[in-house]
Amino acid sequence: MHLKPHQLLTPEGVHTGRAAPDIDAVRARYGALVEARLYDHKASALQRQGRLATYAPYEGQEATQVGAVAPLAARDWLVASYRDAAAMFFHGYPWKNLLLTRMGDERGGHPPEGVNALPPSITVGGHMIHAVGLAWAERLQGTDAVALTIFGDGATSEGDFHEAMNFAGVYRTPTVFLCQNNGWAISMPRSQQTASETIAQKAVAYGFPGVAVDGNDVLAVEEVVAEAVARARGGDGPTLVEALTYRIHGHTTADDHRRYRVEEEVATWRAKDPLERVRLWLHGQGAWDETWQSELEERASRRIEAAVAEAESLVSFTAGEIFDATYQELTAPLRIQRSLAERDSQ
Amino acid sequence: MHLKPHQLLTPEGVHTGRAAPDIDAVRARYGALVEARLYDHKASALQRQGRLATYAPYEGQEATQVGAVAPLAARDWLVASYRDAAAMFFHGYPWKNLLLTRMGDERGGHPPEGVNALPPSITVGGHMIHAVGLAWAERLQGTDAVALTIFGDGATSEGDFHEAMNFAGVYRTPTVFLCQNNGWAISMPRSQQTASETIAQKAVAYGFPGVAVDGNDVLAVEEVVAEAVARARGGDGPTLVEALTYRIHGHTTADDHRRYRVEEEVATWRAKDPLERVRLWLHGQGAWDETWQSELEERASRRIEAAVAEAESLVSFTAGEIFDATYQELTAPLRIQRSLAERDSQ
Amino acid sequence: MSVLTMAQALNSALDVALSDPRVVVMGEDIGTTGGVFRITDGLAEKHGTERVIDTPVAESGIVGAAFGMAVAGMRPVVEIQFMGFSYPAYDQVINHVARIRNRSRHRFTAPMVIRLPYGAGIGAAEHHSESTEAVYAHIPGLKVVVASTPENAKGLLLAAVDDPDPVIFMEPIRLYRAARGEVPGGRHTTPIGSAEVDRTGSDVSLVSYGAMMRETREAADRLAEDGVSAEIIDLRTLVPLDADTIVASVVRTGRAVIVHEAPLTAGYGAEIVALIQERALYSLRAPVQRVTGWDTVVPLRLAERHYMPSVARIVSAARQTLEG
Amino acid sequence: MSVLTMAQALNSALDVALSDPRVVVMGEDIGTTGGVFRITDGLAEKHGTERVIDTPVAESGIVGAAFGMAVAGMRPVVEIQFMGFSYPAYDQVINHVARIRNRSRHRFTAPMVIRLPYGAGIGAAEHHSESTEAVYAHIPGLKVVVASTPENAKGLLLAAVDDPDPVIFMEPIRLYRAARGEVPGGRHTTPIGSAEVDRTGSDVSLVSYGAMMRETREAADRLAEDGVSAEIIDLRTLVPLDADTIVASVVRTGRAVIVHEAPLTAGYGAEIVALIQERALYSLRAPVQRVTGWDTVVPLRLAERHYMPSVARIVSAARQTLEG
Ligand SMILES: Cc1ncc(C[n+]2csc(CCOP(=O)(O)OP(=O)(O)O)c2C)c(N)n1
Ligand SMILES: Cc1ncc(C[n+]2csc(CCOP(=O)(O)OP(=O)(O)O)c2C)c(N)n1
Ligand SMILES: [Mg+2]
Ligand SMILES: [Mg+2]
Repeated sequence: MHLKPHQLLTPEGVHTGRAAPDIDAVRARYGALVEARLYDHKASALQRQGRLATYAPYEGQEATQVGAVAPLAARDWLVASYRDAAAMFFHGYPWKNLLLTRMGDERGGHPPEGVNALPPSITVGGHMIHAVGLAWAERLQGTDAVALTIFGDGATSEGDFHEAMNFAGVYRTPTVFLCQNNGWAISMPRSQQTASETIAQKAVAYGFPGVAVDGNDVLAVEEVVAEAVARARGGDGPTLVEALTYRIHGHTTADDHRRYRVEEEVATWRAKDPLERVRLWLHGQGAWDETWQSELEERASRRIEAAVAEAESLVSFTAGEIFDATYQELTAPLRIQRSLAERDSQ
Repeated sequence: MHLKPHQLLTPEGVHTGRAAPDIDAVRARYGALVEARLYDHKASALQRQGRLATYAPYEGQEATQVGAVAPLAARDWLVASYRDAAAMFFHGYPWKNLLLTRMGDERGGHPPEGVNALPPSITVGGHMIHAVGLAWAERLQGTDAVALTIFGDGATSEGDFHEAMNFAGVYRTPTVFLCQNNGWAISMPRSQQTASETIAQKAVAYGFPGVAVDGNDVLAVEEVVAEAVARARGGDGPTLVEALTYRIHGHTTADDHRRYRVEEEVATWRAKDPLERVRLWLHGQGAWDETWQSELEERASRRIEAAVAEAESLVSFTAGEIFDATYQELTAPLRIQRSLAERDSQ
Repeated sequence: MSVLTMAQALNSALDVALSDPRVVVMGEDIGTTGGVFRITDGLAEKHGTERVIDTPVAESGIVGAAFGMAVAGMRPVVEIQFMGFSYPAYDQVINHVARIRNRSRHRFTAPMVIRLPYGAGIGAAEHHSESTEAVYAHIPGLKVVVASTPENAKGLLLAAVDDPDPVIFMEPIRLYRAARGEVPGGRHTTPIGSAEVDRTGSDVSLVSYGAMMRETREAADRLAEDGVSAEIIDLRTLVPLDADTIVASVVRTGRAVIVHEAPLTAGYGAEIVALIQERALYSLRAPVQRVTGWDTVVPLRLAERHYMPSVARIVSAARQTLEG
Repeated sequence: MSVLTMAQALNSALDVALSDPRVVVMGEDIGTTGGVFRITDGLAEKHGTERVIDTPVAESGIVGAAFGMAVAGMRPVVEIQFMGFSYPAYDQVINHVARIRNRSRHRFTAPMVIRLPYGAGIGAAEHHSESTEAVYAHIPGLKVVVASTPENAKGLLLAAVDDPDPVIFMEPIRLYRAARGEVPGGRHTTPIGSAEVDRTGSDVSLVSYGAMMRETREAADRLAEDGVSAEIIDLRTLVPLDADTIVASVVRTGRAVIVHEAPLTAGYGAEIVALIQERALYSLRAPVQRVTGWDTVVPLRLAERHYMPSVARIVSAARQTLEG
């Protein structure tokens, strides 16, 4: 069973789709890709300086993340995980919050009101079913909001993936499952994670469509996810999308990926860079030049630096505050513990 | 995706397979079916008399259970659940033990040495992965034993089903997964348990074959499982078999199935009775008559009654004995508790 | 007021709860058949199968989906058929349900109720007799509530549905039909976090909850026959624990017996003993006794009686505190 | 004897264990990379990937498959990457691993080890700092062991592999590299079920285990500076608990402080308090103190220090018992 991944833009920047893409739209996506990459590099750098605890770099996967959330409306839910900072940012979750979590500050988990994205999931597998519940609730409440969940190839091995897919199939919830297949789950290659030839074909087990897409092609990802979102919004139920992409760096800043994979593999995928093909296409259309590139980078950089500054300027909280979000109100036992903790921290 | 269930014997007793079946072999299967049904009726009757706690009747599913274990060698493992007494018996697990468990006596869980069948699983879903581990261990230990696990349609919704299937696919363990799809999981019809058209197609998600079989056709079940066992034994990995059958009575003796399904549905399935078609075929071959039927019933009855008598003659155990199989040896805290319990029970 | 069994009281609570459109009730076999214990009888007919939802056999999926619903503004009430089947959902409960408020610093919350029929004494099959409240009580972010009468079953369940935080709601299977009593109609609530002095007494404090309240009361009766005045405290809520009520009682009586059917080691009784000795050591005139299930798997029907804390064991533990 | 870190000692234990052909080691990323903490470094090369097995990301599957292997005569040693990821396997552990011996009255058994790196103090991400030993200690059929030194890490792990029953084996992440010490070569075992008097003293008994042994020893040092003689007991095994060693100590000192980093409520400390007051109430000269993590989710890096029991808190609790 082989599903050929959908592609619109070759690594060489050749557009193979039927209709010519809208240049302004592509420029907007390109801007997002540039900002995504800058953030990723910045975060890795901050980690090396000890200013973040650990960081899970996503370089190489920007097209999947930018393309995935482009079709979402603000009212739609995003339920993603630790490697999906770019997707979360472009769904409205501020860089500042993403940085705070990585700094080890729970306040990062509190995005502004109106941002419908859960804090990034740290456990693998557990969050997909949340997107089923969210989407289901939206339908019960009479809205047309959908939920998109992003997860890795490794996450598909967890039992919770299966239960989420099955519930979505049975109740036809407006949920889009996006598997960001980056080839590896820490040191485990995709080929050993499961014996199915593709992840997309797993949808067969749940009675709804599964599609594969070139995850380094932002236009293709956007198109495929947009269709899935439209199906969900239209009451036609869930879709599984497998985006084939690659993690260029280690699993996290604490991981040495040379222990388990060869440099050639990384090089192959560098050649399929998700930014470069868009740049080439825009260049071919006369819609890219170095000045614009610099402008993009400067603007993104300013936003990111501002977020870093804001995150780092937050004053650390007191011992007592670690109690305050355990329940809506402090319980009697916690009131006692809180005052002891405050006393001890003097 | 529709997989037509394999069938060799129509409900009318017409053999549709290529080669004519061996009459003696069919007679042996018929004898087993008769004994299986007698046990089922006996157990239900015992429960009504308060001599068993509860019981999960399998009438209608005898062909699946008898056919499933027929291809197994004694060294092969069987990992089945609460409704699979017939399968377990024909793999060597004594009626006495099955009765004891139903009477509420843990000693039922201790079959004789040499019987490679785990005590029936009471939780739904958790036991399938055990058959993966058992089969895997046999291979690591250099034997050619395989493991067969039997589970219901409802069990396929549990995350553990997915993890078991995935492990079996990845490690190509010699495991045969037999889904005994009896149409219902307590009050939940198969159609609402999952949105996939068949259970068999779920194997697509794991990279190994899935096949569907008429679960009321003992010859077809045996043939399909025998092929799966041969594949497993030969190193070609796991198979998922979906046996389409029906539970004629309630979920357990405590369940009133008229609350959730109509009598016509039951009647349709009664017409596809797994015993009758074999009897008809044998009759057509001049290999069945009423005398033989009576002989079969008497022999089976004697065995079952002897098992009942044996089980009921076991003396109840003391308070102290409830401690003795918690660990291989009593731990210090349990030694104290044991003596207190013995004292209290005086 | 009408006289109801605990099962009926719970049914009435769910019926009242469902008048709030945010409430959904979900679980295995709870719709068409009204649940294995018929607690949800008639609710699907009345409130519709969109809101009284039969689910696939997948506990983690049920809890995880309910979690998502709760985050989106609903108030799901989940039924797990038996407490012993709640473990597949443990990860969802611990790592998500209990934590989303803290993880998001109040931005997202999971106000939901997980109903767990629990307890032994009915000769059930393996896994059907669990009482593992301790493994939930230890987890920050959860509240743990145990009903013991038809009246508080209704009152606590409605309070749990109203609670802004997730509540593990334990229902004693043994009392579903055995316990009968007056239950207020309509929206009756019992505050979470407060223990009840079920009976006042001066010689010894008997502390229990849930199904074991029955044996505890019987033990108090027997003690009374011999002139021993036992005070009974029904915890009703395990987390947050109403320590003041327990401590006040023990300070007066100087003696205490904790009764639960869960295994002894690291059971919730240990927490109560620890609390008493922390806050009332100098009032104690004898060691606090724990009368609990043993550190074994709950036996099947034949030997179950050897496991369950008996009235005799409670009485003799109380006597020991009086001699000690 | 050589001086090893705890990580190296564990690696050595696994290497020795693998000389038994029944032993397999399995878990996520343990093969090629030697595990996220490198505890299994080099073992796949040496013993082969058939026996040092990289698995898919599926904790329930890992434990369930290992269970089947154990029943078939193997001795699996499972690594779960962090204790906080063990919950998806909770059902397998509780309902199968812990129970098969009782269910089958000794006919089938699951001699296996589940290694759980645990504990806070390294500024890790959410779920990476758990210390939920209590939710395992409460389950009959399991043994629960916690290493605290390189020497006992090796000794207890080899004893756990030899044990005929399933063992939850907790490894303090914080000490993997921080703890160094002499470790015997070859097959060195430390008996399961026996606590160690880590230091003798006469004024107060400090009872702890695992990672918190470090703070506990520091606290004893500080107390010594002020002339207070603290005895230290390292439990090493939580189940079965070596009650005699604890009780004997408290009978002598009359005072005790229990230290663990898990949350207070229904933590394992409560069990120890309950036990002490049951068996040594009349020797107690002050309430036993519990110095534990709070009843909150373990904070992330920024506020983690507010959560962890500090040397100062232990010292002050000990002083309280001396004043009390
Ligand atoms: C339940 C659980 N098990 C294990 C882990 C440890 N872990 C973190 S990421 C990871 C690999 C996940 O791989 P994949 O799903 O492909 O996502 P990727 O990291 O490649 O983006 C593992 C095993 C975890 N976080 N949660
Ligand atoms: C983990 C778990 N959840 C729920 C149950 C309660 N329960 C017992 S049987 C059953 C239905 C199972 O249906 P199926 O797998 O189709 O098997 P069948 O009873 O039809 O043979 C349920 C929900 C259980 N035993 N274990
Ligand atoms: Mg991956
Ligand atoms: Mg079924």
